[in-house]
Amino acid sequence: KSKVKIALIIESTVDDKGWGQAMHDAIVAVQKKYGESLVEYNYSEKMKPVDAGSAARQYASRGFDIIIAHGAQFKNLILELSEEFPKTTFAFGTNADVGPRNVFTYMPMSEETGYINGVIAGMVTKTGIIGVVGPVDAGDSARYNRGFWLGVKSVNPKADIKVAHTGSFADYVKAGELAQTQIKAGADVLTGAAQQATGALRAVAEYKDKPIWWLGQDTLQLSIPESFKVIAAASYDYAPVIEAMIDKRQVGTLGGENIPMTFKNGGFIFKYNDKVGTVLTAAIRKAADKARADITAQTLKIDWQPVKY
Amino acid sequence: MGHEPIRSLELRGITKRFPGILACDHIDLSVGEYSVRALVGENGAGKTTLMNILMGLYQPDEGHILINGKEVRFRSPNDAFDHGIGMVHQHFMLVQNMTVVENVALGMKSAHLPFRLDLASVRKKIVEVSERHELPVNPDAMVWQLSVGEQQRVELVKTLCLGARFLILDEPTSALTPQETDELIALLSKMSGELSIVFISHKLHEVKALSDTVSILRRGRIVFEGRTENHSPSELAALMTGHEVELPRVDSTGLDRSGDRGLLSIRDLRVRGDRGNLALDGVTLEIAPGEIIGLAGVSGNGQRELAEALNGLRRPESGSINLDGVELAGSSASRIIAEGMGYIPEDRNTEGIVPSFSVRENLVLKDIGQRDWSRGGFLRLGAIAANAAGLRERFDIRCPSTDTAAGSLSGGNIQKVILARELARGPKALVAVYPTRGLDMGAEEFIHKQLLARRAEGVAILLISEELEEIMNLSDRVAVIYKGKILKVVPGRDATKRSLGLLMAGVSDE
Amino acid sequence: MNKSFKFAYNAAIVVAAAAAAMGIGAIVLAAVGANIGKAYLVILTEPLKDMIGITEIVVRAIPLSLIALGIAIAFRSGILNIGAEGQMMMGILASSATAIALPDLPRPLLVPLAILAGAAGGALWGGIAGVLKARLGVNEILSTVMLNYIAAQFYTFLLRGPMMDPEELVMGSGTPQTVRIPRGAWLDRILPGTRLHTGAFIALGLALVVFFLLWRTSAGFRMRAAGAEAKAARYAGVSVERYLIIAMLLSGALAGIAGSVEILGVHRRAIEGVTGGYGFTGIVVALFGGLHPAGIIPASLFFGLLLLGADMTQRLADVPANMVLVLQGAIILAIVSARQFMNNPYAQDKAARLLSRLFGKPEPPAPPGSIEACPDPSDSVDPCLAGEPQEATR
Amino acid sequence: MNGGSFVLNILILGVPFSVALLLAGLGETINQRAGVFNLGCEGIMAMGAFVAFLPPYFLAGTSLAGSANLIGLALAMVVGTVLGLLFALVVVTFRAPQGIAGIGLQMLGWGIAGTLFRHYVGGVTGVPGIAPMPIPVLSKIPVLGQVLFNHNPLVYIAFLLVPVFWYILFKTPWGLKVRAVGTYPRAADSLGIRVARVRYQALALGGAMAGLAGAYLSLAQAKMFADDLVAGRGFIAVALVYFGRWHPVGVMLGALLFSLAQALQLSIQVAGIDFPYEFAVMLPYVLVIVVLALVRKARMVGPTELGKPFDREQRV
Ligand SMILES: Nc1ncnc2c1ncn2[C@@H]1O[C@H](COP(=O)(O)OP(=O)(O)OP(=O)(O)O)[C@@H](O)[C@H]1O
Ligand SMILES: Nc1ncnc2c1ncn2[C@@H]1O[C@H](COP(=O)(O)OP(=O)(O)OP(=O)(O)O)[C@@H](O)[C@H]1O
Ligand SMILES: [Mg+2]
Ligand SMILES: [Mg+2]
Repeated sequence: KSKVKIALIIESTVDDKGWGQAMHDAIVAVQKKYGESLVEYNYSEKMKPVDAGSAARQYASRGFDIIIAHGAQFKNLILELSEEFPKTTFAFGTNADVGPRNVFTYMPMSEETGYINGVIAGMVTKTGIIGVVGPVDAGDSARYNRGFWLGVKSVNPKADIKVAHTGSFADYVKAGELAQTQIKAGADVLTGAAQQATGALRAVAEYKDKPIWWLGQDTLQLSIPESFKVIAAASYDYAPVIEAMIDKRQVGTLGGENIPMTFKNGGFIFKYNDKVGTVLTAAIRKAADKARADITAQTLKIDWQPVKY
Repeated sequence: MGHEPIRSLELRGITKRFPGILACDHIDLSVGEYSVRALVGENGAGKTTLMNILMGLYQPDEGHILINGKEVRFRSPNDAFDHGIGMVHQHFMLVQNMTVVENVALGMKSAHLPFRLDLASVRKKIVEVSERHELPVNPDAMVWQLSVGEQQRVELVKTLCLGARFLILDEPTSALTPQETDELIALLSKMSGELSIVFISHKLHEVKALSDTVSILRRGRIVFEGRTENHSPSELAALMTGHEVELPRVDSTGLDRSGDRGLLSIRDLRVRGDRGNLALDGVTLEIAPGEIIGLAGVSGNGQRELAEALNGLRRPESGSINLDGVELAGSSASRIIAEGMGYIPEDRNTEGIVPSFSVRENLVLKDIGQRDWSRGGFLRLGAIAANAAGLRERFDIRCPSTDTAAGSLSGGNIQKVILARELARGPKALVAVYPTRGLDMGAEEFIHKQLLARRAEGVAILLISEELEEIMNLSDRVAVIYKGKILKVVPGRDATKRSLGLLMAGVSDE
Repeated sequence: MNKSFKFAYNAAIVVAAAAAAMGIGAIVLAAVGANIGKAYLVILTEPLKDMIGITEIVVRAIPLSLIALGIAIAFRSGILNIGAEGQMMMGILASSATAIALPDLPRPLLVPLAILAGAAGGALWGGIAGVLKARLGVNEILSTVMLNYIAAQFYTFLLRGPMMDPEELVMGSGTPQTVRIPRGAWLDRILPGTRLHTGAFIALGLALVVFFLLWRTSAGFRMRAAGAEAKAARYAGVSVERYLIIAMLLSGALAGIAGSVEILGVHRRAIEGVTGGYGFTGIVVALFGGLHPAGIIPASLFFGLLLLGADMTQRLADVPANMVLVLQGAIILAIVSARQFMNNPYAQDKAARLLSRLFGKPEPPAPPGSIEACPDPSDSVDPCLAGEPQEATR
Repeated sequence: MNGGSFVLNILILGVPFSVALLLAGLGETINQRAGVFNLGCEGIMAMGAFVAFLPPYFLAGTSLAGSANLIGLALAMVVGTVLGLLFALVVVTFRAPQGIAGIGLQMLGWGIAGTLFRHYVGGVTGVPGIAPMPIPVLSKIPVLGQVLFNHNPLVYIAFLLVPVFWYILFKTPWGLKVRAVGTYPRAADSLGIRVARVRYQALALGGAMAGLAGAYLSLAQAKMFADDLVAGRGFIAVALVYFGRWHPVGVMLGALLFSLAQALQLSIQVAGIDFPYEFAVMLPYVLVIVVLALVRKARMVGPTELGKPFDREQRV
């Protein structure tokens, strides 16, 4: 095997406990697995669209093999560069298209994780009110939220799901304000996507002794002090995507494929948090496990697009 | 205060440079106890600068100050206050949106308690000082509500409240009415028995009336020192400017305008002031071509509102303004300008010019849209520059170049810029408000000559002024305004200081 | 004061300012254990090493200069416009909507039309602040800050709603972005292999236009007068309110064009994050450039270099991305401080005098009582002194 | 949920949301009253939020953990003061244009906070933060008790600071000096008031308040720190000073209006009314503009020399 140089470009940061960090951690994990001698890795964070263009060009002209622009906003940029640097492998997501011959696209089907979390939420809630702290109603968080909605409704059709948005991916304070508003309105289970979700979880953690719970869209949330509120968490695992790209490149496939991320192909991980105690009943585990099994087996299709909340 | 009273004060070899300017050039000056020293000189001679050095506001580049023979160093006005020196500045040093008490309290360190401002003690002090010196002020009025004269009184009271025993007055009368001026001069001569005073003025009759000794400053140097009583005003004027100054007089003998129609006619004009009051209450005036009407009155009786209404800056409630047959009441400023109205506004620095604009730009400020200065929306820079060069020559505007920012010129030169612009436009009528306020005699002479020349060309001129001398010298007829009404119109040659003064106080002799 | 002194003085100030800025940066770099020397070397030289770097500087300078030109118009007219960010977004929306709606229009029509639409979008947003100030006295700092947030929400609303690429819905990726702008509306790339686009000419052209507008037309004259001293302008018959609104319309239009050009030349579809701080850096560029097009163009290039170079440090010198902000902030603070000294005759005088005191050189006497350039002819002999008996009063 | 509790919730939430804006706004009021316009407020808040977060983060589990919040607050105010003084150096002593310098300070503060956070902390992290402290008796009053007396101590302090700042501005010698140097520095100077010194003091106080406002965000409201935690709130605080016409009470009303509107829009969204949420998010910003456009302008308020440097000898 020859050495591969991977570059990552993200708009947020590699420690955002969300979108950026998930990809970064995966690359680092793959690097560890393959060995640093085989995988070289460099990243650029806080990349505005125009900066991403400069960085990607710089990486390409410096001989990086795989350049991942982690965000759908980088689509045009990658399509353009892929023509100029035909020998370089580019990747971006979320995107469900099949790209040009040296472009991989990846698409987390995050409604799957949302659905399982929804099943749990629907069964946990006592008040029948569930809060969703959305960032912006777009992209993978829109899918997650709708999958979550379907999951709740599948076990608790009468539940009142309060979906609201902060209008920003990274306004932690506002996410906290929104979570508080939902709790005041009676919500006892909350969830939320994007890095701002940590702000909402932090607000939930304020209700230490109250039965108010959180479902995470990032397993990193299971390892922070606030985790005592997190019943379960799902997250993206980009490691298979990275490995697939490296492996395919080694055999001469530079791109031209879409890599969906599903439970089936190992694109997601899902973990219960045993530390939350009795709230996580056997019945809940059973229902969630069944949902996961059905989704993995693809016997359960999640038709998220028509969902209106 | 801790310092012994000043028996003698001496400035020795004071030199102060500003970039490109030697404002004070080795000045020696001394003032004794209980005496009044007048300091006169042209605009820009260095009077204010010298006094600012004495107050510790400016640091001299060379020279030193001696009090009772001992050298002192003033690093800030506080040091000067400690020695009992106080100054009433040329421009008001009053914070407009604070009350009188607050303004005084600002400087009264004894009222600055650790966690509280002791306004009561300040108020008491103000009342005490104002009663002692017969300077009535209302301690709780906001400064912006006060007339110019009242503000000048507040300045004086403030300085006295701060314990001044040595008083510097920098052109204290330039904005006062004749009555107020007389009162102030009387007051000061009374006070000179217990204080020492340095008195700066451009009005030589005041200098004569008040001072014991006089120093004349020219271009940063003392060029003359002497006892006031030994020299006549015209002698002093000549010493100041370097030539004989003779203020021109209008000659309206034999003119009878009773048959003329007014070129500028104002009928029954009603205008509201800033506070919603009726500032002009039915003013009617007819100004014939080639006539100067002097509008005398204590400021605040509607002069500002009249000038602004005439120039489209204030909308009249009712009445008519007719210029050469065109009705202008309620028209926009630009239309009125286009119809041939000229205006020399009261505040030359913010109303008359755009300070950061060059002299040449200011000279075309009103007419930039005219074909002469722009074509198809594009400026004709050549024409604008040529215009400025010509006017600079004609009006003797002293500036390094016509590209210099107008705001950096002296007051007199700024006034010349405004005058040049307004007169060169060839106006049909001209409203001139306090056109010589704060200017030296040379500049005053020049401006008066210009106004008379325009009169000779048939311009109708409304001259608003508080200087009775000026009004009587220049006016064909004098109108007196009081509380928004014209009390009386008298022929200029019949007007006397006394009769006008009475009218201005609202005493109608009918 | 002679020329060489002035030069040495200014040079000393520049050196001191640069040292101060780099010093602040160095402290922070040291605190995070980064290689200080390397970081600075990267910032200042790396972007200039190859064509890509150089063109990328220009790519950033294009929107920066356009925004700064607009801000200069507003400033000169007496308004601090900190709403360029929002105006740029509105320009992007209008411009891309136009281009997408009329894909079949011939290129020579479509490009100008799309840019004009961008100008209109920005002008609308700027005009709101202008009208609010002129008619209702709402402070422009308040209104433009608020309008930025409103524009940002409106922007995502359109991009994820009515203007979203239908494919994003079909594919389910749901990214808030429009379809690709039709080719006929693209601004050409000038150099192959780089992103340098013809927007550069537009920026240069508009710099000329702004210069002519402000300093060569009667409308610009009135705008500047209104900005410099509103009262005097009003007294001179200028309708200050009207010119204030016009200035904000133009200022917004330029920011809108910046957005439009950025989309048509670089991104080629409206996406999120395009404006990313340009609005604020644009203010800095405008003031750096002395609110004059001739200064704004070089200032925008300098900031293009700074943004790009600082950005490269995270890749080449292992410096956290936020270091960009630190360096930018420190440089701004240092240079604005220094500028006040450089153009200040008072400070220059003081320095000269201090030097001559220290080194004992006699200073040249200033001409008495008059401006250097304007000596009075009557100065030489003093006629009043002749024959007048001098009395000394004691 | 009935209408009564809907409104009550908005009030209960809106009051604590307003505190960061209020604290920063009070400080900025002093700055602007003294004639200096500090757009760098945002950057100082970022630094305040960051340094306040450090003690609780690093002292967790040590014997000092109990007073970590207090140390954090003090640290934030000290750092805020230092940055305020740095700003004073640039705009008062060096007479730099204030708008541009403010933007520089904003970048510097945000940048330093983000850089050091990355290096010394590494990722978004929560802290225990400041706990609510219901006021005995008062908090039991129906409705009012919950709205006003059931918050963390900083909320009470912030609102108590409104009359304190009013007193400082209008009843103390220093306040008088501040107002004078912001309106007519030359007059203050002629009376021996050291204009530069007063402006330095005002900026130091304003900086301390902005630092405290940042600390409120990280310790009391979000109870965490992350890059760009402040997210524009500093700019809003500056804007609200214009809204409040440089009066502490006006600034308080502005901060409350904004935050109640924020709570209202979140509540509307949560109530599930069906319209694009973006328009809800816009609501507070729109409301502030509309309210300001509707109230009539008062004469002669505020610092007329705002933004202009002062030097005794220099003209123009
Ligand atoms: N701060 C300053 N900066 C630059 N030049 C100054 C400054 N203050 C005064 N000057 C200049 O110094 C000279 C003396 O000015 P000063 O104000 O003392 O004149 P003045 O005698 O008081 O005039 P006036 O009678 O008009 O009041 C003038 O040339 C003036 O322009
Ligand atoms: N900032 C400046 N720099 C250089 N020269 C100046 C400056 N300001 C004024 N001058 C020059 O100084 C002289 C007098 O200025 P000064 O402002 O003292 O006049 P003034 O009559 O006292 O004005 P005012 O009536 O406003 O007091 C003029 O020749 C003017 O050109
Ligand atoms: Mg003067
Ligand atoms: Mg003077």
